[in-house]
Amino acid sequence: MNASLNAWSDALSELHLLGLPVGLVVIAAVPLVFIALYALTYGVYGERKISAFMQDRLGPMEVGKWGILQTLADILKLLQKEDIVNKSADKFLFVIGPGILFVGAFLAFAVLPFGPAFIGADLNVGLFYAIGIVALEVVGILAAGWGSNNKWALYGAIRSVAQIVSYEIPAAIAILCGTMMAGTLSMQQFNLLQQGEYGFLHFFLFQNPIAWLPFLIYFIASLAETNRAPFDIPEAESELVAGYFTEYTGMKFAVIFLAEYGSMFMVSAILSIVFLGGWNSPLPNIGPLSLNDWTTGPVWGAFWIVMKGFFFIFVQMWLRWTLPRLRVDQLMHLCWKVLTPFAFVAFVLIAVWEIYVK
Amino acid sequence: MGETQENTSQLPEVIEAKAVWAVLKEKFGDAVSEFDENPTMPFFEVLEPERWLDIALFMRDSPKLRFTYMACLSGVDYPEEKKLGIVCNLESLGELGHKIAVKVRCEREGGVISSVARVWKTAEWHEREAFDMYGMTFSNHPDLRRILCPEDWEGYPLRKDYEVQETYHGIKVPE
Amino acid sequence: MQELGRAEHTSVRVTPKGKDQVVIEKDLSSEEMILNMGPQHPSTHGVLRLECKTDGEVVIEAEPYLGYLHRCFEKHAEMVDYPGIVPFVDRMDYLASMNSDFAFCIAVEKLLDIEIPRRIEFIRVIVSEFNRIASHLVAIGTYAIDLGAFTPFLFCFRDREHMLSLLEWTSGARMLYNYILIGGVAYDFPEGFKERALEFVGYFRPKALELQKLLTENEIFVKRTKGVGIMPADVAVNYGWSGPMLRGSGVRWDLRRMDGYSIYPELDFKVCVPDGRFSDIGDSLSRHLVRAMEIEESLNIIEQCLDRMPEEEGFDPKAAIPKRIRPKAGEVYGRAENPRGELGFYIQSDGKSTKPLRCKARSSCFVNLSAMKELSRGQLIPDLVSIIGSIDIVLGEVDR
Amino acid sequence: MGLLDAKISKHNVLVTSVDNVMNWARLSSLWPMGFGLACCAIEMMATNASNYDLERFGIFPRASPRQSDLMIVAGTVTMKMAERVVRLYEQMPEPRYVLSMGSCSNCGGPYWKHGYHVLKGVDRIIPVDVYVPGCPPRPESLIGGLMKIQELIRMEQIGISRAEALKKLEEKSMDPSQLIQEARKSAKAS
Repeated sequence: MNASLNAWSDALSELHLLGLPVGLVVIAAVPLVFIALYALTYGVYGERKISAFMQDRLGPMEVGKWGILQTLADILKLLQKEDIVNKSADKFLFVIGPGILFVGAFLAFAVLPFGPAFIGADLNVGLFYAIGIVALEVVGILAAGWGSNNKWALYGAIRSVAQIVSYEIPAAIAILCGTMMAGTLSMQQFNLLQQGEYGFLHFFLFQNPIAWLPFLIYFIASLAETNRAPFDIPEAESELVAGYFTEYTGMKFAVIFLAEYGSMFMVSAILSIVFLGGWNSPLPNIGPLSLNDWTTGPVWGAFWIVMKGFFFIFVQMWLRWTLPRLRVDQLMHLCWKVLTPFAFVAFVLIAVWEIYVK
Repeated sequence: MGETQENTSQLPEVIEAKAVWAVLKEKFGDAVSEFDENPTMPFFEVLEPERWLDIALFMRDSPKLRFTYMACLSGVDYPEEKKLGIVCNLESLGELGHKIAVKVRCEREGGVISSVARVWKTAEWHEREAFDMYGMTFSNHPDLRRILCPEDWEGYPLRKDYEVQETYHGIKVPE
Repeated sequence: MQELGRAEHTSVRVTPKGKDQVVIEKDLSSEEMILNMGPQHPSTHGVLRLECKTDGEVVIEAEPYLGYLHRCFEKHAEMVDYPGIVPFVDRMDYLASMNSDFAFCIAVEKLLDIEIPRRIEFIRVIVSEFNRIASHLVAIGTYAIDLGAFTPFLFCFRDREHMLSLLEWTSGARMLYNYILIGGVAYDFPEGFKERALEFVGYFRPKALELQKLLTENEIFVKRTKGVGIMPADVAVNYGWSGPMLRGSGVRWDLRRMDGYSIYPELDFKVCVPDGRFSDIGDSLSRHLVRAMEIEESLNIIEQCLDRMPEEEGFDPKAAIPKRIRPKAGEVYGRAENPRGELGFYIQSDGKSTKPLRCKARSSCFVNLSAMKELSRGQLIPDLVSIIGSIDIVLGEVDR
Repeated sequence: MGLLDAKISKHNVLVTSVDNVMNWARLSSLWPMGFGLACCAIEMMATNASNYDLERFGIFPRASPRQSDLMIVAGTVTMKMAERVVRLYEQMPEPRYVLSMGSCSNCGGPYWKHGYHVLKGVDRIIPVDVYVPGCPPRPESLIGGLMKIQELIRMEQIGISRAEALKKLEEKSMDPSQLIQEARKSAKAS
């Protein structure tokens, strides 16, 4: 089965037109085009529309049909804005900060499998790499906050670093639980292991009676890692004006903004790959209705992973527009005294299950 | 007390206030003026502004009076008499329920009234406001600065003879 | 006090549960930082400025600076005649103009000693209770924003809009009405007002419940507000707190009941105080709860008033307005219950002119805010925001 | 006039179509600074809220002046606040616009005569592009003012100054009395 799937991508990658490796370019480019499309328009636009829906509003309506060009207009406008660098700012850090953020958020997409055929680099330590590179954001945030030479930005940066570094721990342990179930760190292998004719029953979330615990822990921790509500204290608008990007104008601000949405999709994708089968179809084969077979394939694969990612992004937005924000100490309390112990418990239980029961 | 027949027409608030005044008159003697049976706001005046703090403390702590709540403290200008003053509306909130107003006056230039910010915390900001608007000083006030106008504002706006300054930090002030 | 040595730094922080937590940081010199909050800051509700001395996230002391919206109300009151003051009163507490006008008119009417027709009293109570709900909704909504919840704010504004349109229908203005005049009101209720008002009450009851479910019963909201900024009752009285703030500290004191002005003595309503089951008495949550409960009570009052209001054919709402408002010489302190507490007016008249000699507004927010310095001591920055929000200041009234 | 300026000011096809796209982007995403001063701020909030929903036009308040394009001076500017308003204006990146909302910031409003502490018009300290009258203006009129700002942006081009754009806008705008008369005529006809 694997062979047949890979054959498809192999065939594509060997496609040469006029001596150019068009197929390879397509394989690498499709995810990137998706990222650009997603991050530039649908992430921000979706957020605005979803929040509007929850708040009895319409959201963007006038810019393009139903406002679909809103984000494009925003980006174009931000491009034209004056780029202010404070006189007293640390110029190097101030400029490099958004760069690190953006690169960190989007580098992780390299190992993200968008289907049986589409993957940038199938590293054998893909998951490890993804988590590591997403955590690189901390450096960017700290550089941005410190370089701004603004008290609010400094507060935002320090809060953010404390938060992201702390939440790495439960997140990483929760991911380790998934890794134990799979026995690999390769993203593509994760997907292949969760393949099967019964659809969602093969997903790790349903393969193990305790798997929901690391799943939940990772979801909560990922909210904190991407600075989403209720953990959005680094950019808490009512407290810190705009957090670590208070001083940023124009395109630098746009870059920070887009990086946030990029990492939002990244954590959602990791979650769906580790626990929910990534690009595998959740539909089972029921007797003559072989739904699973019908909805499996390269295009379907991309469809499923994007849908799963969008679903989690939707949940993130839903939470954001419903919940108030936690306080700094409550946030840390939740991390160190609730999530981390439970993550350890889940870790031990899953290990026991994997070794003795399964 | 030859006005017993008049008392029947008086409002209960005024009668209560008069009883309060009687207690204070007995205790402080000449420092407290005659009682003014103003039907809308019965009041008396403190004739010796330096004893105002003692009177205030007594009014708050005496079990017969228990004025726990200061509703309002307003600065007043009396240009004809060349005086400034304050009017305090006091009430015994939740305990005895009676109300009275107290007036204290001081000289227009360099007048000093003792501060009651330690007695009622409400007075702290109200006294700052009175200082800001009229320019009388409150002795022993914890933090007597201008509160509404900027620190470097000229003059005391609510005095009757106030003239608006022409410019403030280079911005034209009057119309 | 024991000498601690140069490099050792001790800071004591009172945790929300009341236990003292002593943190000794060795070999770390921690400096205090001055953090300037406002006048343009999302959570200072206008143009308040707080100068916070902070040690990390802990606020050692926050000193409020006012006057960024000082619009010289008292000067204007001395310069224009009595009916002309009413629009300025409107602009003082712009979230509750009706209530402010009501308080001012009570003060002047007390000085004039005139009788108000009964229907006028009902109209006044109905419109000011509507405005009280609108004002509380803004308070609750902005408080939600302060704590990071955006949606309740929009829900509050959505429902407030219905009340504004009712009041606009009656008075002709959306926010600053100039409707309650000395001795009367500007217009009688329009035809069909009662039906529409009742319809609104029917619509709003479930919405208020929804809001409560979304915000007040949210665990994070409770965590952020419970035990934060506790004000004991006696200190609150000493600070001169009034209104929902004082009731949040557990003092059952409402001017509508205590002074019994207008037709309030005839009406059946509760003075809301927190019962201590859900919140700690005197904390931010209690103050929020009092506001939420008062919305309910105001709806009850409106229903009762609409029910009992005398109908009169060809009623002239301006009949009782004196031709020339020139009170006899005297002084008055008149007050009424504003959504933020006691709004009082001290008016001095010389008996000769149609302008008051002195008109001082005792603003409730001004007094409530004066406790900020004490409340903020030793709090975290997010708690500071939570406390400012629970005080519910309107800078127009603070600075006048 | 330099050669380049002369080229640009001729409004050739290339420049104008770039202009159009750029202007479209700017006018479709006007981010005002969430900057409330007084009563008008409440109306501004109401305009942002569900019933009037400024986000339909891509108008979306930002807390930091660095990320905003438009300053809505909503309310009375006092002497104490004046310098802060100037500083906030200076913190905003170009191109920036100022909308003066309400009588108080237009000219001092009711505080014109005796308001010793009130700045009689925010245009004494910062340049104002659009004035919205009212005390406070209704949300509809605020939206109208924002539309005017959008029109102003539409008039701008590479190589012409803001003042010229304003003049062009003035030429384009119609006499309101004429509009009213036209409306009356059509009403009569129907």
